[in-house]
Amino acid sequence: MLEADNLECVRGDRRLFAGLGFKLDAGELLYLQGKNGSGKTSLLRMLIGLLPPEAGSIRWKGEAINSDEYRAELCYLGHLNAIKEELTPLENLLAAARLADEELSDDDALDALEQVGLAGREDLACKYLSQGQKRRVALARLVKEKRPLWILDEPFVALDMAAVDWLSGIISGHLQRGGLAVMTTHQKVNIAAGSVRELRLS
Amino acid sequence: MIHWASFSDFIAMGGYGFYVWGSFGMTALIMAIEPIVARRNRIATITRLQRQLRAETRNTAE
Amino acid sequence: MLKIITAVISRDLKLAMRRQADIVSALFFFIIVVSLFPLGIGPEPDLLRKLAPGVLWVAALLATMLSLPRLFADDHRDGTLEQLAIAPHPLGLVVTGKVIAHWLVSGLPLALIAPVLGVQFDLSAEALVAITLSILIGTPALSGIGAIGAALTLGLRGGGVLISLLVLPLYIPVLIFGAGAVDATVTGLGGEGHLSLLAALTFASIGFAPWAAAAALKIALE
Amino acid sequence: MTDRLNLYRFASPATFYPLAGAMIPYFVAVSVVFGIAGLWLGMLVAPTDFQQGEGYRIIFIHVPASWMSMFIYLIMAFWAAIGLAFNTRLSGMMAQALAPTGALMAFLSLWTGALWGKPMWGTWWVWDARLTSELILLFLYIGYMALTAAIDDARRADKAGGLLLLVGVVNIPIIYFSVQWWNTLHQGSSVNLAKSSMATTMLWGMLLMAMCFWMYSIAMALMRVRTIMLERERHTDWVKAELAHIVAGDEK
Repeated sequence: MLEADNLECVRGDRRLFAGLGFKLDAGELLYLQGKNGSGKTSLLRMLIGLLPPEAGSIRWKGEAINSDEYRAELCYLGHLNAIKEELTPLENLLAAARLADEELSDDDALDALEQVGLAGREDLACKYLSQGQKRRVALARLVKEKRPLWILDEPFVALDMAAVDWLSGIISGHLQRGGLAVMTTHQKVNIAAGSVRELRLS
Repeated sequence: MIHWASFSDFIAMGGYGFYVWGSFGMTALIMAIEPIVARRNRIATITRLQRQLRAETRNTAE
Repeated sequence: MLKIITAVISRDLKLAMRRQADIVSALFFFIIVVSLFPLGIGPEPDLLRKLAPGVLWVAALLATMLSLPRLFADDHRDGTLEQLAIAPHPLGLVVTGKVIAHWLVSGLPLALIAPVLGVQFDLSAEALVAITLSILIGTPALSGIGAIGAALTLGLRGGGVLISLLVLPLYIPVLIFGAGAVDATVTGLGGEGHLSLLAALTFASIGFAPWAAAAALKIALE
Repeated sequence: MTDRLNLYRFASPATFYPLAGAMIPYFVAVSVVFGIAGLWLGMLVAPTDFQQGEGYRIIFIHVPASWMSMFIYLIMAFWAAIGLAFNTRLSGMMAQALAPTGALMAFLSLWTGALWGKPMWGTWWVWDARLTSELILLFLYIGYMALTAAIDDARRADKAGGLLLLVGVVNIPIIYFSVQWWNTLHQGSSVNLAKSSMATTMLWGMLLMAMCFWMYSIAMALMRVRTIMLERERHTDWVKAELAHIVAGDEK
């Protein structure tokens, strides 16, 4: 489904990696590992089509990824939360869904917020939430997310143990439904997947 | 063939000397300074790059 | 297509409403700058009447400029811009929405307050109508062209000053036709010609500028 | 068949760098020859203008400088279009190498215009459409240079600068016509350059000076682009080899 061939990444003066390739099929999870500055985030940004690779190609279902069809099947969670401080968690979820061209009813959004443990804070502007709570607002998107390809940049950062377990469960569920996921993480987590691949950037 | 009767006529430019020579002077000044600045910039760049290169080779040698 | 534009507009308007201080301060900047001119050049009504269109328009340019650096910077800082850039529709449409929202909170209030300030300059009734109309029609072009500057300077040091340097020269036609419309009305030539040229500039800017700004945003996000 | 001429080869910095270095002396020499011929014809041979006296001789630098300032902007926009369309490395470098010379030409055009205007029109500056547009052109150059200087990443600087150039080139006619319209509407200065038929020697003098400015600009751009290339490509083998054998200050 998702294939990358011979990718090369140059940032500024430095060549971060070259000749990198992988294949990922339905139900599979790809772990990206490597030190800080080894190009993990750059690779993710290539996969979502924001950073054109110096060389090489990325294909989704055999097609180049610079199409609206690809972006309609993609869900990306960066290390920034992409939530607005002035809006409430509920407004944030609904606005993000509308802007990403997704269907999300108020009930579904409230349900998702309850699952991430923000029940009772739906109407509080996000600037009054803690770091961890803000991260949970961002993660709440994943609860109702039906898109097949998830690309997650350090999703476990700033989460407590219970939330880590919950998120692992969400990702496992996604993979068991035949989804794909690419993620970076520093923590060891338990995710049930058809097959787990690892890619080490050095 | 030459239009001017004397050198002082040429300098006076029929009373427009200040304006004509002010224009030509500024042009000459810019066309003299621009290459000098570009050249100094080039020398500075080369020296800096050579220093960097030397530092790099020393680091890899160790 | 319309759906995404309205989605962006409604989100940006909601954000602006939660941060009214920004709108109000740009508006007060406009009022103060315009009110300073009579103090600087003297109170003769004839002189003031002559200068009013230019003064109001230059102040409008500067007031619009004030809010430009934040047009994309906030979305960039919290990661929303990335999400907008990978949404399954062209980024140009998103920028169109943002430009319209920017005009609604920065250009429209200026047009509404302009007749009041025109009275300070002893303008006649038809001149007041002309200045209101010209600011109303011309400011969307300012938001559109400004979006290109905001996108090009996204995330750069000293971006605010740089925007003025890039954008002000491109604002000149809008300034000329905007102030010209009022002049022409006052001198009895009729401002319709100026206003239609202004409208043409606005349509061209709203149609074209968001796509240039979207290209600049993609460059900035790489 | 191995010697097939490959245009792409010249677009690569490694081949263009020595080529540019070899060409600079020729452009300088041709520029000097044209300059001497133009000055001789314009300053020594050409007759007095019956309307403007000797003051018209400013034309021999004013017009070439104005032409070059506009022409260089168009060339930069052309390089920008190539760079954005084909993602070539050389185009952005060329645009950046041309900008300072273009800005200086715009400045010279304004400076000589002011010195010409004072004796002819009695004022250093009039808000004439041409002067105003030239001033705006200078602002556009400064904006371009400020933008590319503010961006650290060379690739991004090229692309963002290129986009700005294209936006500028679309806007220049609009700005020009709006200023012209504004000017006729205000009926401010009824300034008209003497439309008298030019003496052949004057025309030739002007054309020779234009060629001199042109060659000078090319030489300057090549000189600057070589420095930019070394800087940008400092991690490639050819630059390392180049750096190893040039002694700063000594090389021609």
